[in-house]
Amino acid sequence: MKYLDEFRDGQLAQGLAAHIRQAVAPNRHYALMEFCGGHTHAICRYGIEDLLPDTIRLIHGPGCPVCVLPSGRLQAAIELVERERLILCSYGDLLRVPGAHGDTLLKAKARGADIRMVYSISDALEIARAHPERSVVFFAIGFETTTPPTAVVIRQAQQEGLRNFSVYCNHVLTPPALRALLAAGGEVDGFIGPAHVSTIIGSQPYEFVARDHQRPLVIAGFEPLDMLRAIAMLIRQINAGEAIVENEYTRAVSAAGNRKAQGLMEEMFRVRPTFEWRGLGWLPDSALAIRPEFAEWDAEQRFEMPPIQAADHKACACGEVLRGVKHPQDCTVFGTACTPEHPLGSCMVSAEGACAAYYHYGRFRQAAAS
Amino acid sequence: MKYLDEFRDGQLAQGLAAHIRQAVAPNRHYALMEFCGGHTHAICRYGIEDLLPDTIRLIHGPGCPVCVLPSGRLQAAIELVERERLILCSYGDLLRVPGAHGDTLLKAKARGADIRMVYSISDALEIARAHPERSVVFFAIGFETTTPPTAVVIRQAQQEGLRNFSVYCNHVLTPPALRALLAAGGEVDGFIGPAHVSTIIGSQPYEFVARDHQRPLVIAGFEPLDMLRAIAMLIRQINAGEAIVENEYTRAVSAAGNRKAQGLMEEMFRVRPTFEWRGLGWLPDSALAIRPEFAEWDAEQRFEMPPIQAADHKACACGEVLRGVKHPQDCTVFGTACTPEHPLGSCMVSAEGACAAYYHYGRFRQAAAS
Amino acid sequence: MCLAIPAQVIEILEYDQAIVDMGGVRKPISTALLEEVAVGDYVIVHVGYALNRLDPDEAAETLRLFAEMAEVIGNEISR
Amino acid sequence: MCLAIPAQVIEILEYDQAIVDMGGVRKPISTALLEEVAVGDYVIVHVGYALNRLDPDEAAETLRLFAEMAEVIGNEISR
Amino acid sequence: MSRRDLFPRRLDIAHGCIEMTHGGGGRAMAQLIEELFLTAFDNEWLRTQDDCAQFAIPASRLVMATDSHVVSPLFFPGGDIGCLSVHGTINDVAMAGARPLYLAASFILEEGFPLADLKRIVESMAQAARQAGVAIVTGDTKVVERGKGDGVFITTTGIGIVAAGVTISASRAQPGDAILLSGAIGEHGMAVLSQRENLSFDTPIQSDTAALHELVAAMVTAVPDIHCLRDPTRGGLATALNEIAQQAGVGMRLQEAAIPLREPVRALGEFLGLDPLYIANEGKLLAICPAAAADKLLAAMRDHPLGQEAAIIGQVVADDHHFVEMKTVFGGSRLVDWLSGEQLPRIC
Amino acid sequence: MSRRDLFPRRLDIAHGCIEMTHGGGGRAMAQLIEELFLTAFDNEWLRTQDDCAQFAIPASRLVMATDSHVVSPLFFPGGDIGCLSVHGTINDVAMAGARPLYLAASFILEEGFPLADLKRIVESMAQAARQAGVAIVTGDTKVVERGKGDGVFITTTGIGIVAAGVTISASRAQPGDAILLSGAIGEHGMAVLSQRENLSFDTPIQSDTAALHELVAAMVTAVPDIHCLRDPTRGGLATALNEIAQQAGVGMRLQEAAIPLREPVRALGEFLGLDPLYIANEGKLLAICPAAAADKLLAAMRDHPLGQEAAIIGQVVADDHHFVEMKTVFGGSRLVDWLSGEQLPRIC
Ligand code: SF4
Ligand code: SF4
Ligand SMILES: [Mg+2]
Ligand SMILES: [Mg+2]
Ligand SMILES: [Mg+2]
Ligand SMILES: [Mg+2]
Ligand SMILES: [Mg+2]
Ligand SMILES: [Mg+2]
Ligand SMILES: [Mg+2]
Ligand SMILES: [Mg+2]
Ligand SMILES: [Mg+2]
Ligand SMILES: [Mg+2]
Repeated sequence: MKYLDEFRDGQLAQGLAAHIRQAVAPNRHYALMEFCGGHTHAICRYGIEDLLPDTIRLIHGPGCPVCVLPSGRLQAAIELVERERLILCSYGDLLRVPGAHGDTLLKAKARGADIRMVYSISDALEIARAHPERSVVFFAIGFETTTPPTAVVIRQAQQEGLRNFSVYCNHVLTPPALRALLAAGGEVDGFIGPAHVSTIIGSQPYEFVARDHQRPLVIAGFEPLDMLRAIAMLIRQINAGEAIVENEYTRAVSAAGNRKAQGLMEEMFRVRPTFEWRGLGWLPDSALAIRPEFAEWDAEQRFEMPPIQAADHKACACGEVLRGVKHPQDCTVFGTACTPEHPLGSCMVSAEGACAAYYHYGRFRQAAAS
Repeated sequence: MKYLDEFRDGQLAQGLAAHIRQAVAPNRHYALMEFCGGHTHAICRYGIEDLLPDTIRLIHGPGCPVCVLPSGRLQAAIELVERERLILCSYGDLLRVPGAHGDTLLKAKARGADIRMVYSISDALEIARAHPERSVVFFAIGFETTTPPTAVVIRQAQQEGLRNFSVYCNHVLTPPALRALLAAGGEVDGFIGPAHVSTIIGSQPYEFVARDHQRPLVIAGFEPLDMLRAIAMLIRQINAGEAIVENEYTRAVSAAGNRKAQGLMEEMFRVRPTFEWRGLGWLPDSALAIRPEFAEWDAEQRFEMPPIQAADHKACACGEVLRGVKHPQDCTVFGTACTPEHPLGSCMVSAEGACAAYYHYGRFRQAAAS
Repeated sequence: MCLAIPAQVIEILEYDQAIVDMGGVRKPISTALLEEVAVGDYVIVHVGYALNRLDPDEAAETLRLFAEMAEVIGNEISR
Repeated sequence: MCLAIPAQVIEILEYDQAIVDMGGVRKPISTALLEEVAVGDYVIVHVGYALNRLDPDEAAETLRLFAEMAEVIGNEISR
Repeated sequence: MSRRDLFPRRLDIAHGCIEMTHGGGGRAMAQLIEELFLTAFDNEWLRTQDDCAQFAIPASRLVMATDSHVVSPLFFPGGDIGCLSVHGTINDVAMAGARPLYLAASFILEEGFPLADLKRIVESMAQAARQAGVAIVTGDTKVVERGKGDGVFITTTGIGIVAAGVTISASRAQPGDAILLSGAIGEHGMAVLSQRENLSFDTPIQSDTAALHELVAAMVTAVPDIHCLRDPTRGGLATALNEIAQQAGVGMRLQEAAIPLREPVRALGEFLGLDPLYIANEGKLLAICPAAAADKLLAAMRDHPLGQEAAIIGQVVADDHHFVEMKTVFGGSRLVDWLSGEQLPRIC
Repeated sequence: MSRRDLFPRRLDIAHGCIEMTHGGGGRAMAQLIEELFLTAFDNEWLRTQDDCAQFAIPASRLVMATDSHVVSPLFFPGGDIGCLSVHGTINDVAMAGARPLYLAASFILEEGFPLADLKRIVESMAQAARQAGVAIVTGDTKVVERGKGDGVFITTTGIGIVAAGVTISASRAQPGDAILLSGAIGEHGMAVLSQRENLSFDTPIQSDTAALHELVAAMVTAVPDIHCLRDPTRGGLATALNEIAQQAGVGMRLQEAAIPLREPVRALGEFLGLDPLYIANEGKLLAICPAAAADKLLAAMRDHPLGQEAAIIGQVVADDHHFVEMKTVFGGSRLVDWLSGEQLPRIC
């Protein structure tokens, strides 16, 4: 697979790992946070930690839109589909995420709700076209990567006059989350910046990390060699006392990003004054809502979707895990009361959740250590 | 089973049969028509012919509401349920009756139409209550026996203001059919009159048979001893040259019938100027329609149900069979191209159809004869 | 036509309903077509509706007539 | 987040659609987010949408940089 | 790793229901199998958790039979789909005169089906199998999306061994043979029908579902030369007799008065316009044997609890048309035809 | 009575579809069985038309396995539910090292299912069984109402005989054993997935569905002491290995680089976010044998058309946690866990 296999080469990995081992300063520890769940997943799946010296500690960030969706907003979708008997379309990722009292879309589906998994929001539009007598709601989540397709489809629905289609918008923004993490302090020496988010927004929006917080940030692809190189680039900056934004993922990311996609987002969405993130709480200017001009395609404006307060499980440390304060295996219920089959928190569900990644790929390390 | 078993007693049957054998005049043939399919069914199921002398010939009449339903009206129901995607409720009897080109409700159901078999029209009303978002149509058929329950339920729907319920009315009347048979001539010496129809309309409406056509008629229950006695009563009249209406079924039938039920029918229905009967053609004043005051519950007034001309199968002799002109086994396709699994005509479908009765219960006689 | 059977009323319910029994099988039916109905009555049941009451005296008389016709001739036969 | 993969455009369709290929797997996707796209281009595909074009020169340069970093050290190691 | 590590939380049988994951092949399925199926059926073969069962068999004539069970409602007076699925296949094996030994059971579960109901069904199967002395040695579980199943479908397959000298097959029925029936007909089908929604009947009818292999063993001991055995299930007595007549190329003559039939079954048949001859049985058998052995066979049947009401109901005759004819109680004759279509309640 | 009299008109397979009557137990069902199933599967056992099959078996260790098949879509590149249902059960029997002999097949048909599709499926089963030298000797047909099934479900049950001296069971895997895989993974699951509605992928991927008993026979001949065989179906290679590890109480260590995997399967996995290790196979097997015999076994596998790409992919180790770990192509280590839930396409 061109542009994938070359970036997973084991020989080169050994070389890059040796480079990193050489580059690290003796007696110095490096705490590096990868913002994205995609990076977390790659770390665990490829066993990247095996290639790094012990002095480099990888901290997992909140960059998984499934993990940060608050349970109240998920529960609102469950109540909507069950009350209105409509068709709710969702990406597969959301089906097992716990809402209130451990309820999930999958359980609602088993109870009889018409919940359909789609690969693309375009498929949801197609379902709406095929069922003019039914109301179809698409459960939109995702960062700036997933937002532009949502914008395209809403515009399409408007152009077609498709009035049985609407979108439950849960799109969130990356920079405000990074800003909140930095504001909370913590001991991160440098950041591995988002890969595919950056294809849309470019590298420029991260400048504040270096400028205002004096932390280096290197945008990296999700392939393991990209990550090794980004780590090497961060080590170099840290050793040199630098703090700039660098771009390792130049084959797909430019400084300005995809202006057409940005224009579409701008046309369709407004920034919400504040929005709740699981684990991070209410963050200002951190999410998008559909503009009033497109109210007809906004499920929150079309249907009554009262805010639901769903307390997360008492034992769940997802908040700390998402803020990088705790490692998944520091959670007292990791692998016991909380497993992928019976998740207590969202981080155990999403393929990119840190707890799930460690559970599926890394549990043997914990066992070996104990 | 009280009031059933006593009327099926084999000992008494032998005695009654001997009585009949004694009663018949030598060298005389008796052609008796039982109007009702219920009687036809009993004849075949109990093997009544085995007990009768050869000089008595039983001719089967048109008294099966399923058999006489013209295929066009059945096809109209199939098109209605498929076009409007509503729920069509039907008695089980109708499911296999051929419409146009051999189509049936059962096949439409297999194609995906929401067709539900009910035991009572009350169950159809219940389905309408349970599915307020769906339109529910009840496919009403039957003679005066089945009509009063339809009247009760329409009035109930009106009282409840149940607007998603309506009735496709195919109720037909017994006396006009009898009148048509008599008008057509034929060599029937006497009639076994309807059992349960008469519980509602009484014996009075048959007086014209004796008065205008000089034929004896004996109302008889559907149990085999009732039939033997009625046959004996007919033989007596014929031998005596009498032609009166007698009532063998006095335990359930009076001269006046059930006046409350008659009142309900009168309130709810008007007589159609003419109506098509399979086999008998268009007969004046022979069927009921829902009165305009109840138009909201009349499927024919609520939905477009254009008349459908569906030609019956070329080879099918149902018309002659229903008029008593042909015996089922005289039909060239009986038991070959036409079987209960692949019926060409309605008489092979309904349990009370003459062809079905002979096929299921009497085929061995044909085989023995050949 | 018109499958209908005799069943005994064993309980009167509200709203023109009653429970009938035949051979140990019980079913709620409608009595909306009858002027009045009492426990113990036999009725003719069709599609869940009582069409009419069954007259036990007439039934007995019919059975007597069967026996009479049969016996007269039966005697002749066995003669 | 955001599963996305590089795939090559092999056919341009009407209405901002194109067919892409990766490893012998073909799929129609939307190119509505791109200004223009040509057969032969590599694009980054996410939920059925091309997010951006992939720059082959930059990819080659990145691979060259990997090799450079690896080899320098690799030599050091094997020294 | 202990079971505790593999499945840290037990299935919530009281409140849970089947989800797609229970059929996915992963850990959730393994847990369902272990905590529900293995617990109920527990035996050495299942415990291996291989995808098959292995056991030693002596040289013999082996019998194999399979049936899928799709009954609705799942629970009915006198039984449920669980015991029915065990009895049904045991009976098909027994109808060869065989001793049933092992069963395989395969489940198709509908998403959303309550685990509590599944447990009840599985325990009913386990009890039926235990009582019959037959082990459920291997199985399978699939889950289909809601709306693509009907709660649960169970397919069972059984194997058994026929004793030497016993050769039982429909094709052996021959003119002159006696036809015996083990008891009253129509009870299973009527018990199920009476529970269907829209048919609110209150009846004392119980399904006759039962395993007949011990009755068969007693019969074969008494009359090793039984020609034919069949359990008249779907299509009822009438259809089973027609099948045999067709397979053996013979006719049959029945006496209606001899056919055991209980009052409530007859009564429900009158209500619905259904003939009990066509109604399913799940604990009755038809036997055909040389006329000379009929009384001995009848006695053996009546000695067994499941054959107390056994009767000789007719005889096999030569008939090129393969007709089953019946002398009615009333005194006439009728054909007893194959079932046509389904048995639908009717009004006329 | 001739067949002509019994069924005067042939089934209209071109235009007809399944109706409730086809499962009613009556004449319509008899005709469906005769004109469709008997015609396709024709053999002496089915021809008896008893509700079971009888055959002689020598004294032996018998193997019995069952699986229900519920695949959607019913037809997919490289196969259909028909051949799949034959291969699947043959393979479960073969995984005991047995020679499969007889199959039972039970159908649950949805009202409205086209007879033409059913015929295609039944003929595919017949062909698969013929090619495998296995007879479908008994069966059953049920029909469920539209909306209570999904076209057709097929449950097959197979029996076979194990040669003396062969003892194959998951529990025999032991530390030091080699783990072999017969070919490239993920092809069946990906072929099916690529055809699902809403996933409009155009791929060259064909299901690998195949009967593996002849490959197994060659393997058992070469190395009678094979400890364990398993076909990694639902849950894929990963889950099959975890099951074995759990049953045998061992761990496993794999080499990712050694696992055969074709480009389009990898690519579709990348598109959908699915790991081929968890994707179903229907024509592959895992073998575990003493390390000393591994090369011999590998050679025997590669000599067979269905094992040409066979590889040694890892070894069994002692591990109280029963972990399956893998050295990645990239050079790191990862756990290869049981499948959790289902494999759902994902966006992140
Ligand atoms: S292990 Fe479970 S409960 Fe603990 S932080 Fe992770 S998701 Fe939350
Ligand atoms: S046998 Fe068939 S075609 Fe002939 S009259 Fe009867 S129903 Fe009509
Ligand atoms: Mg069977
Ligand atoms: Mg059976
Ligand atoms: Mg049977
Ligand atoms: Mg299985
Ligand atoms: Mg259902
Ligand atoms: Mg199996
Ligand atoms: Mg299998
Ligand atoms: Mg297997
Ligand atoms: Mg069967
Ligand atoms: Mg379906």
